[in-house]
Amino acid sequence: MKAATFNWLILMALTALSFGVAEAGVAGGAALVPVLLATLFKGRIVIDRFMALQGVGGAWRWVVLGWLLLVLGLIGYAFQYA
Amino acid sequence: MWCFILAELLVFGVFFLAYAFARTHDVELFNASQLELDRTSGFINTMLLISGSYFVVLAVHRIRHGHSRACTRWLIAAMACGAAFLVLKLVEFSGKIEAGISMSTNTFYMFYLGLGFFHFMHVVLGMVILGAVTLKAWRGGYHATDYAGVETGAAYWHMIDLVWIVLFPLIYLLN
Amino acid sequence: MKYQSQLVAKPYFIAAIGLFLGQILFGLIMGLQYVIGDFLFPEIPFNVARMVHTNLLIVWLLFGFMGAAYYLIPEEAERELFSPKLALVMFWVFLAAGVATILGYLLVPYATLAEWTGNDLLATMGREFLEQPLPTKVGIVVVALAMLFNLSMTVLRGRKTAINLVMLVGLWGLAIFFLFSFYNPGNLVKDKYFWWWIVHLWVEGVWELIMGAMLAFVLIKVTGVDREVIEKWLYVIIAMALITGLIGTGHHYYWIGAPEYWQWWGSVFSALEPIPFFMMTVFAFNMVNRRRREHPNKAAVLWALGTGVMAFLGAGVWGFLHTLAPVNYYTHGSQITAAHGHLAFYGAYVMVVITMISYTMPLMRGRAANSPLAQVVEMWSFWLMTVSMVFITLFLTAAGILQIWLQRISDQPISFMAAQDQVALFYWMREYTGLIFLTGLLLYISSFFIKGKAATAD
Amino acid sequence: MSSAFTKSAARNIFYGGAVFFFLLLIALTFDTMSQLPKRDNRENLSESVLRGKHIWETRNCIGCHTLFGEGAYFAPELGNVYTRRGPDFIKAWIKGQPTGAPGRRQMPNFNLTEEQLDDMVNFFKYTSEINTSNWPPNIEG
Repeated sequence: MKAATFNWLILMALTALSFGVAEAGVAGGAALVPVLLATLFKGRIVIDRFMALQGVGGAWRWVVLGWLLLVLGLIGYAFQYA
Repeated sequence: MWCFILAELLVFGVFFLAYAFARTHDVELFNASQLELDRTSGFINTMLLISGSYFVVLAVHRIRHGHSRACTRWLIAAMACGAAFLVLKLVEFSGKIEAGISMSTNTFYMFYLGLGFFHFMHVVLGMVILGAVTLKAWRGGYHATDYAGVETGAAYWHMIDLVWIVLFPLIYLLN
Repeated sequence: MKYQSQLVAKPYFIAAIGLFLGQILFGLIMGLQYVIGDFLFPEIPFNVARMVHTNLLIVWLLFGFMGAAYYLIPEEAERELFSPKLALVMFWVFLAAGVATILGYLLVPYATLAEWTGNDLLATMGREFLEQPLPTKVGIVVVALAMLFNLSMTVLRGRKTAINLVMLVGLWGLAIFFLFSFYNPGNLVKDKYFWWWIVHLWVEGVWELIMGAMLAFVLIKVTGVDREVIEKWLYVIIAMALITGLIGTGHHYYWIGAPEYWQWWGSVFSALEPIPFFMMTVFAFNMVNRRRREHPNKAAVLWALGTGVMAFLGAGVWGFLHTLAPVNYYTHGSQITAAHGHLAFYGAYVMVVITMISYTMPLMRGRAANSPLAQVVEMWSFWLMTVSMVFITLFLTAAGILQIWLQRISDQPISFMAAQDQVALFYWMREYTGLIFLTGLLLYISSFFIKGKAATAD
Repeated sequence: MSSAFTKSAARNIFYGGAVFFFLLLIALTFDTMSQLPKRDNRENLSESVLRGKHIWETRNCIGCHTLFGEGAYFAPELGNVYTRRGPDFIKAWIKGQPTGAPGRRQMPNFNLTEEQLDDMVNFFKYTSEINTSNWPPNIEG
């Protein structure tokens, strides 16, 4: 209960941070890493805490986390070497 | 449900990567078009979906303790967030349409409108699912020992949130 | 066989096999015309042979679907068919319409046929696969509606299972999307756009429901695996088929004048189209491995496994090969398409109909399974037809790659006809392989006439 | 998450997914129809072109040729034949069939009148002006 509220606040803060980075006009590689990391962290919270996949046995958690890592990794690659 | 969620994640994932790699062919166009977006609206929408997800977590938490009423209330709160998201999104889209922009305008807008609309329809579907769950919860259809339906609906709603969490920085922020 | 009325499936299946033979003979004629251009000209020009070849395919598959529906729906609904008489009457109507249409193609110039059959009132003819004269099209609608009425009444009054509901939804979809064949706007882009609502939404949409239902039905029977398990698989597979296949229609909209965003939508969704076919393969093998009984009809099990694998190869892999827009830009309208079409139709639809026939025919003839010798012959025909179809596909793929290279990619592109001359070797190899396919088919037909003591489970 | 995947869940995914994606297809179709006027050369759909399309259909040309890559693969692509060969060649070619060259592929003679030949040419001109996203890759089709 309390943990959920805490996670929610972190998600909001990370969103605000990403938004702030863009609003501040930080662009290109300087924005890429923090924004992608924030997204990764947010995704992990949703997957592990909200979807409650952490602690669930089997492949589900790793498949979903793997999806997130793969997509973000390739996005980072595509943006870095555009 | 989970294999369906995975299939959905796969579709979105392919679309995201298609965007990222299509962008490498025309970075200028993507950056220029991206600046025309309403970033604040996207930001508020992210907050709305995250909050909706949080409320759904609380709803699951409540039903686990057998509190049907409280569960129903949190589900309604989540749907309210979803509805607000849809309204904001419609305002955003209608602004673009009035400006004469369509999926055929350029590749960036094809992705912005196409992916946005695809996600939009998912939010609608998610609300239909949450609505069905809410109705059943309100009628006392779930119990502390039997709440699989709430969890399934919640999982789908979180998936929509998760997808948006990637979509928002990708299309609105990164340039 | 539990219900007397299931027997109406028998004439449907016999007609299907007969027309299948006709289809293959015309295929061989066309194959020869590819290399001996004036073969049978002017008696049977290529366009007539092709029309007969493709129309016979569609009609015999429809016969197969209908027969399958008349067999499995009463059994699933646990009651007799609403009206066996109506089903039989419709069989004769459909057969007469089909035969008359084919004779019309062969005996009368197409333009004259169009004039005689009222094409000037409502022009619907002369579009690929929809060449049928207006009365035939109307006939198809009437037959389909009568069948749907008959089957729906049966299901409504009987047990509703996943299998008979999916079968019904598939058949209803088939009938509804066929109505687009009456819409033929002068605007070529619109014409083509909605033409695909029949062709694509049939073969990569509702037909997959029919196929899934037939396969699930046979698998329940021959493996004895719990119905709950099989029906769950069925739902997941067809859900994936529609989720990917509906927007997958977009892979036909790349170069016909539709907006360019279809290149993205079509590529993304049709890249996922192999998934349901892969699941179908896994499904078939999984169920057979978990079987709780040894069914005496080994041939039917072989066909069921075969359709899983070949549908994945033909529709899934060969479809994926040329479905992405940047690839399709070069492969579109080449022999690659022909290669994919052959293996996909054989693997997905021909084989599933034969699976159904193979399982039901012995039952309708009063035995659980054919004699061991008949089954051995049938399995030989399976391997002959399947392997030769794989080689036909490989030769056409080779022809296609060479054709694309010569005509579309190389620095000095050569004309279509010049490129055709260059790939003639592959056409010859395809034609020889086609003869092996015919041998397999004849062997298959002969297996019905082999007598002997019915096989038992060992 | 512990929830078992039941048959009714699978059924709901099937019906829900089918409706969802069919609606999406309709939405995209709606958008396509609104974009077509910019691409489909409808302003040149004259009576003659329509007659040409009718001749195209009633002679079953699609049984040998392709049009925008769709049809049979026995004879050349005709969506761009107007640009490849020009009007006079097309008319002369249709009139000159069949060539009768031994062993070569043959096209029937359809005994078209001069006006019908003009309709065919106009139809091919119309098709060549449709925006097909730069397909075929080169003039050979």
